[in-house]
Amino acid sequence: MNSSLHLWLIPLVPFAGFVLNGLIGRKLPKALVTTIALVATLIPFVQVADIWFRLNGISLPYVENLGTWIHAGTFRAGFSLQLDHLSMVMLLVVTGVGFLIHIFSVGYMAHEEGYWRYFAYLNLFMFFMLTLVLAENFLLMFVGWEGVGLASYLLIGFYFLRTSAANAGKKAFVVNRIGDFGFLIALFLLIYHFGTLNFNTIFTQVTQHPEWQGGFLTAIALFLVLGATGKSAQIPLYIWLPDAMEGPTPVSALIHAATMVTAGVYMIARTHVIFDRSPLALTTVAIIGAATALMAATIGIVQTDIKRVLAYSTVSQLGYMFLACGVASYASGIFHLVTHAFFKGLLFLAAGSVIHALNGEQDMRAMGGLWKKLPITFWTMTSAVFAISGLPPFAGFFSKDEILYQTFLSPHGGKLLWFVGLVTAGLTSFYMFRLWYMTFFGESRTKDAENAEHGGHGHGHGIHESPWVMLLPLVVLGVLSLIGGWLGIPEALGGHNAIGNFLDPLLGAGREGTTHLALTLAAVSTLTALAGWFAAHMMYYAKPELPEVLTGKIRGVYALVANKYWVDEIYGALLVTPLLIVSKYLLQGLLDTGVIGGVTYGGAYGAQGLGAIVQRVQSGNIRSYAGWLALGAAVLLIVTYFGFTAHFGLR
Amino acid sequence: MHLVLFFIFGGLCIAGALNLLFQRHPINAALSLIVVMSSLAVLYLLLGAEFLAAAQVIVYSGAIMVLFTFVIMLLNAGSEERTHGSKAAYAVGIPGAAALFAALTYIFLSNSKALSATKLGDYIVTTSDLSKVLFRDLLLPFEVTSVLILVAILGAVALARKEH
Amino acid sequence: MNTTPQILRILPEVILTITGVLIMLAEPLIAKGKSRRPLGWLAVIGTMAALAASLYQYQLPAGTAFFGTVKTDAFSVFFHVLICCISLVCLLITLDATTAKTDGMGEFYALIIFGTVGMLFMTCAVELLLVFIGLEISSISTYILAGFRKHTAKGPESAIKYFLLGSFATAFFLYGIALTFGATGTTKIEAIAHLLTVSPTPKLAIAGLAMILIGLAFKVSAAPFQVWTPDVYEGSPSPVVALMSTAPKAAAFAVLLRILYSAFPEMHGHWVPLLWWLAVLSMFVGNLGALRQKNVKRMLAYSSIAHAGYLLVAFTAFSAEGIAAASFYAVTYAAMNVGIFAVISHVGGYEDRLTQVDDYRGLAYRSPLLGGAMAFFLFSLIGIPFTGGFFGKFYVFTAAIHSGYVWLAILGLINSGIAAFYYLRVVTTLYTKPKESAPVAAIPRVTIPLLFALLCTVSATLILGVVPGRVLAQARAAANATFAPAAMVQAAPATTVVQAVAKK
Amino acid sequence: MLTEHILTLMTFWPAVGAFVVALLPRNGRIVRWWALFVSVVTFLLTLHLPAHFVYGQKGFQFVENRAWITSPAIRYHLGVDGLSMWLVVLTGFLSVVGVLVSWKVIETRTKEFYFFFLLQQTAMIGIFVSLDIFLYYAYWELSLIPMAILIAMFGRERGPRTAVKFFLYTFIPSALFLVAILWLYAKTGTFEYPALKHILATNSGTIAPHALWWVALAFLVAFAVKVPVFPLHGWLSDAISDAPTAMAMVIAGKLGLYSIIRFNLGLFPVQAREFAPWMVALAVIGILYGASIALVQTDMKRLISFAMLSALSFCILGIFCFSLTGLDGAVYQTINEGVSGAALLALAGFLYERYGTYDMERYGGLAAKLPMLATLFVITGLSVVGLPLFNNFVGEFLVLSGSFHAHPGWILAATLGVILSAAYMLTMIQKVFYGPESKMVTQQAMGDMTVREHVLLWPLAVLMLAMGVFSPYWMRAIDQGVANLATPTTHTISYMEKR
Amino acid sequence: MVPVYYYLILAAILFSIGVAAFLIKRNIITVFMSIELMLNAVNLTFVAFANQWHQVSGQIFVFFVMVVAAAEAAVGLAIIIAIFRARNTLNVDQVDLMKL
Repeated sequence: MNSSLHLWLIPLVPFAGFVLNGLIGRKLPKALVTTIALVATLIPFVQVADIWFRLNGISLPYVENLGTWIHAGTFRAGFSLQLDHLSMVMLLVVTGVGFLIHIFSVGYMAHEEGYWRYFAYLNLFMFFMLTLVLAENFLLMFVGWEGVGLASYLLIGFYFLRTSAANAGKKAFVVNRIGDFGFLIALFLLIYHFGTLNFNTIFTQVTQHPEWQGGFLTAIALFLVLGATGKSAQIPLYIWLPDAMEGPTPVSALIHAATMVTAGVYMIARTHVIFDRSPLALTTVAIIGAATALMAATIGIVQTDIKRVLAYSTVSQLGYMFLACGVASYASGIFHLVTHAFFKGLLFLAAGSVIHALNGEQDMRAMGGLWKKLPITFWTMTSAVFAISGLPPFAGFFSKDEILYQTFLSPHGGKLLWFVGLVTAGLTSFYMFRLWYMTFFGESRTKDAENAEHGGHGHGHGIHESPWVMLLPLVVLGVLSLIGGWLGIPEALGGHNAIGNFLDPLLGAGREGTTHLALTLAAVSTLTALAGWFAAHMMYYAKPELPEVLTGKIRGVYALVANKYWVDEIYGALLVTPLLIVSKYLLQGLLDTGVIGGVTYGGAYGAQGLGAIVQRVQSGNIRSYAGWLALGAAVLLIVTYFGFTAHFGLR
Repeated sequence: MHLVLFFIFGGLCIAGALNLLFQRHPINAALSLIVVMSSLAVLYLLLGAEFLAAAQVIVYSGAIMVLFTFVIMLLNAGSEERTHGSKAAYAVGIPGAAALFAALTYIFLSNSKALSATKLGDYIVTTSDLSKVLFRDLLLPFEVTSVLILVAILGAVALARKEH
Repeated sequence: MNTTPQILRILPEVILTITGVLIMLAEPLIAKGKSRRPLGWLAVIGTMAALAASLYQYQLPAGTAFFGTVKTDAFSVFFHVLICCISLVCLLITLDATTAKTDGMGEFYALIIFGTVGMLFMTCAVELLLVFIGLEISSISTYILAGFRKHTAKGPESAIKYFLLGSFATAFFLYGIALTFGATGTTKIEAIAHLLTVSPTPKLAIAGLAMILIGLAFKVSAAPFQVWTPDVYEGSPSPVVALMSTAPKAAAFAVLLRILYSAFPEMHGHWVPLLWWLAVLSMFVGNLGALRQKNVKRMLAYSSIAHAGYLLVAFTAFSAEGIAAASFYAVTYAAMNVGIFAVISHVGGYEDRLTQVDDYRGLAYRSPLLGGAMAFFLFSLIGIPFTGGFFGKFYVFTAAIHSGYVWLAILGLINSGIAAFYYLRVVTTLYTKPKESAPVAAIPRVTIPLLFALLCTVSATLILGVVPGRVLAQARAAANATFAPAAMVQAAPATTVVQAVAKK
Repeated sequence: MLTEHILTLMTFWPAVGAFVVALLPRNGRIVRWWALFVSVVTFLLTLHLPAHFVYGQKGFQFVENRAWITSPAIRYHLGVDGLSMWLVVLTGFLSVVGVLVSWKVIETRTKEFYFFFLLQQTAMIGIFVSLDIFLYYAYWELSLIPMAILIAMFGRERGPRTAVKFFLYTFIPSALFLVAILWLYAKTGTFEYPALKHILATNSGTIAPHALWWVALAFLVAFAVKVPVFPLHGWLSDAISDAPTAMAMVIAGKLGLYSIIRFNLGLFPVQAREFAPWMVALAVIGILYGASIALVQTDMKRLISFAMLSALSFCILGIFCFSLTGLDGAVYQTINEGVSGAALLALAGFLYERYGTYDMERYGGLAAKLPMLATLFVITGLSVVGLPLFNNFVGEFLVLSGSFHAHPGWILAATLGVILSAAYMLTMIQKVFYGPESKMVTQQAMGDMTVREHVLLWPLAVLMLAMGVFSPYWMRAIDQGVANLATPTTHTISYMEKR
Repeated sequence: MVPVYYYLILAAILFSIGVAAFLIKRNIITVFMSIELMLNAVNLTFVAFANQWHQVSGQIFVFFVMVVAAAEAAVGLAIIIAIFRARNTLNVDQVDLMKL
């Protein structure tokens, strides 16, 4: 029995930060706002680190129950937090990267309107993300799940006076909602079958009943996948992520690269017990992952906006993680999640630094030759690029290689998926180096420093390296993206897959192939990466005219890719527009106004019509009146005398 | 003899009534009404109601009808023009009246067995028997009638008086 | 044998007659062109005395007088009190509405008084002859009052319509009496019931009953004999409408109750279904006709037709409960209707300046008292809880349902829904912003008599709506006084069920 | 002492206040302050209930039962249980909110307004506390009057017309409802809820089932109109958009829903279960229908009205699945709707006070000008959308999860509502607060929230959050109140046994 | 020997003619006369029944009806005069100002 770890502090401290900054931040001086925000993220980080070092003394999973949240009838859900290996890893990533990005933001956002608002939201995000990670039951997880969505909505729409930003925020939230719909249904199914939402009870239930295969578990799993695709921007719901780049760059780094978008992966890993019982669900995940990875990569090739390139690469990398989960090698998925957090976070921050330096310029065609001007940014960026391209010994290499390896080993369709992954790897390194070259090499295409005086970054004497608060995180992450992979070097490569073993008790070990195979695959993927680099080198450094020539040759394909396969347009035409038209004309116009309103007024006018008939009798002429009286009298006399009415059943 | 008288004066009644119906000048209508009333007086006699017969002639044919003719003269009402203000009167009213008549006739015929026959003079109500009942059993109504007449006078005055 | 002096049995009538005569005598003493208000106050005092006398009659043991022509029992006294109250309030309204007018006001008050006498006789008479006389007195005086604004175009017209059609109906009524007399050989109401059992020609009595029904249906303006109502109401002075829409109707209903329940109880097989149809017809004709009305008085005329229908619903129940409900309803209807006409006659004045619904726009702002009162009465007419109208309907339909007439209740309440439409339209008009230069701008300030009248009617409506217990008890007593036949409908399976449960 | 008569006290205190209002001079300020005082006291009185409520005690509490009319046997019988208690408190709370909302808007005719407003409070509290159906019906009808008149008086466009429409929509069905009541009385000889419940439960043999079916239907229709349930909502959007904000807050929802649970489930459980499939279908249709129409509204109030339709349909759904969880959720959702709806309407009202229009097209970019208002609007919006840790989430989640076992298909469809709700809510927020400033906004300089608005909105906001986080506090009573109305859900039980 | 129902039927005939006259006549005075006719028919019925039952009260009823008729005549004619003054016509068809 170990002493209380006070897990509740981890999410609540950032929340406190949010409340403070949110309510009174407007009035506070910048410095104070900054301290509040940083402290609010530092404390959890420190606490997590502390826990990490005391980990051997703690029996996992460690559960902390903070009281009942909902108790109605037989259903009960509590505020209960849980620490186990998986959440440990996630905690480290979230708090660590999160803290770094906070620091970076201090510099990046220094001159922005609503500085306080920004940090309040950021802390809010930390709160929800940590809740998501620490939750011990699905419902609490859903809190974090929706909450991070909210935070991202607020941060994407940070520049809310820009219509594009507001729209992007809305889009992100609504699309996420579609995913959440799936998640909710999954929850209902879980309640229906297990009567509870606690992870442990459910998972023990499942493990106790090996006879449960597929069936309702598949249903649950598939709905969970829908949820995951929403949050982690996978096909078919990835469309929101690129637009999300409307938000400030650090936000993209934190939320849309390092942490939130990986929630889907985390969730699948968390619920792998269910997935393991449903090959169908797993295959689905794998296919989704592979497809997304490839598709996003292809789109990434032709993007010219630096942030969008990164966005699509993020989607693509998430595809890898899904692939990993899909082949039931969750550990490698998580591993890639971690490394990805490092290098993709770094990429965004570096990109941010570049944009910052160029006073908000995001188009790569207006960059170039910056490596002299921004040395530190350049070097850190480089380490990230190498990492993501999967060049040894950088972080990305090991995690990605592990995934491909596991995929290759997986029984059904493994080879094919592996090949897709491989191609993607090649493409990845190609567009990353493309970015690298276009940004830092070649002659400078930047606009002159006259128009420096614009936007929030009001200090425009030419291009300059960012302040140290921004560079520090870059450096740290740079180092991490270099060495981060080493904690997962597989035995095959003489390492001792530390993270894999760490997660073993929870997620189970990956498949084991022969060392020989491992080495060959590693070599292959490395070569692919190099090939990609070489291509990029040729096209964007050696002969810059080449791209035009090529695109000219394959115009059709190029258009297709350049327009992102028209996915947004298709969705618009197939879903959004019809919904609006139906609501406006069919439902509101025809049904509500027409039928229901019609019936209402029809009734009223009908009654009045009868009234008109009555009034016709009231002609005002005495003789007519007498006529009616006479008739009435006659009828009444006859009816009474012969007792006609007596026969009607009036009772 | 009794039957003959009945038919004669009954016929007169109907004739007078019809005449009232078809005459277009109010005066003629009034006169034909007087005919009806007078012959009714005879029928009352046949039914042995001496006093009523007298009263009928005096009150009705005398007072009331005189009042009518007086008003007709006063307003020198000409013969009425056949305006067509009311369709309902013909469309609904006349059938109603007919139905009424038919119904009543049917009722009386169907009950005719139970109803007795009148023989001339076997039941004669003298004024004294009448007054016995009138001033004893029906004293209160008799007294209340005075209120009625008072109201009538009041009304006549109130309505007929010229405003200034 | 009863030892009470006979005169006590007709004390209210006597008092009123004397008052009327006094007014007539005093009239010439007031110089031409001088206000006739003193006579009005005299009439008020007389009516109050009569009211007191009627209340006193509760002390008397039930019994007949004058050779069984009048009968004072809980029933007749109940209606005595009611009618006296109505006349009293109407006199107050008249006082308020006709301050300016001097000409013929003496007659006006006297006619109201005499008319009341007639109605009182109607309610307490057990001899058809006296009923007839009373009916004629009340009718003739109302004919005259209806045409009292004889210089206007509409006044005499309403009088002539009322008069001709009224006499027309009277003839039927009379014919009915004749036929009844033919069937039984008597015109004493109580006697009829058992003489019918021995009569050789009972079927004549059915015809007689039908004819009597026609006459009375006309008086209570039940469809299809309602035709005269809207025109007459429109043409008559508002205070008169207040009177004639309530008091003679109450009296006529009383007579109808007496005749149906005391003279023809054994024939309910014939008249109950008939009244069922009359009730439904009246409700629908009244409410539908009112829907399109723009003229307030005509609208209320139609509504009075509808209310006659509601009242007839109670008749169909054919149970003591039904009579009680009917009597109670008569009271509530009188309270609210007199009340609303009090407002109308004050706002519109003797000359009816405001006729259309739109003229009342914004009354509630110009004069919150009048507007509020009018809205209150309208809600009572709709039948909103905590007003007399609601309890009235409630008892009526409870009685109907107890006797098993569920459909009648459903139709009736649907009708109250329809009715809500036009009443509410008036209410909303009262509470919408008045146009500038709206006619409501020039309302005379509320006078003491009117204030008193409103006080009476509002409080009555409210009391009947919140604590109807007392009045209902009296109505029950009245019912039991009238309704004694063996063929009484037993409408209380309820109690048995409760006991059954209690046992468990 | 207080505990015996608390219900009477809290019922009639507003009425008393109303009549005092009638006597006050025509001076806006005095009347306002008095009304505020009255409503605050009312609220405090209602707070007496949760303070002294005995948990775990069966049946009704704070009962007051004395004869009113001997025959027909009508009694003055009051009492609350877990079902009605919080609704009473909510009514008290909203009465305060109502006064504060009307503070500025009602400049003219204040006397009339507050008179009827307070009368309305009496009627509504009366509905919740009366246990004699007759008494209940009396209050039920009474509650229409102030509403109708106020709509007529302060209607935005076609006031009188809307008033009549609203009145008839509710009045005609309740006429049939009255027939049903009388019929029941004729059969059972009592108007008292407990007695009726007992009779109908024990010897329903004496009453023909088909007749009872019609009676139940009459009850249901009358209530369904007031909720309103899908095809019967014709009056809603007009009424909401024409009624003064304070009235719009209470015009829909809780009265009808409470009545359905109390009477249809309480008195006619069997018939209710016969109706259930239809009601569930209507509810789900209502959810999607309302949400998708709200999606294309340009008028804030109309949008809100259809949003309400959608939200209230959730309650219906929960009610007619008869699972305890679902019922809890339904009742909880009823309260939520009261709170969130009030907040939303209040916010819209405040915008109207500033810019004089509800047309969203004319707004834009307000967030920069009125950050506080925007913040609260967003918070409220999130509550309506059903974000976790907000009140509506608890309600909707319980409803849906509790009903899932009964009608998976329908629930699947209903859950789509959460997507649509997000869509229309965010659209509204975006149109009004985000994007570039509209012409109107730039032209008219307006201040951010005033003290009154803060005082009004923050409690609501906090309440939304509190009800989202500490739901058991409210749920205890509710759970106890509806426990005996639900059919125990089998699967969870079996699961429990499995363990 | 005349059966009573002869008289009754005669009365019925007169009554119906009265009704018909009321419907057909245009001159208010004559319309009023037709009412008198109806009353007379009723009177005949009364007298006939009085004979049938040998009951005096029937005849007394007739007596009262006469009184009432007289009273009505007074009032009615006064009203007719009033309307003639107000509208200057005696045609019923033209006395239809108030309608619907």
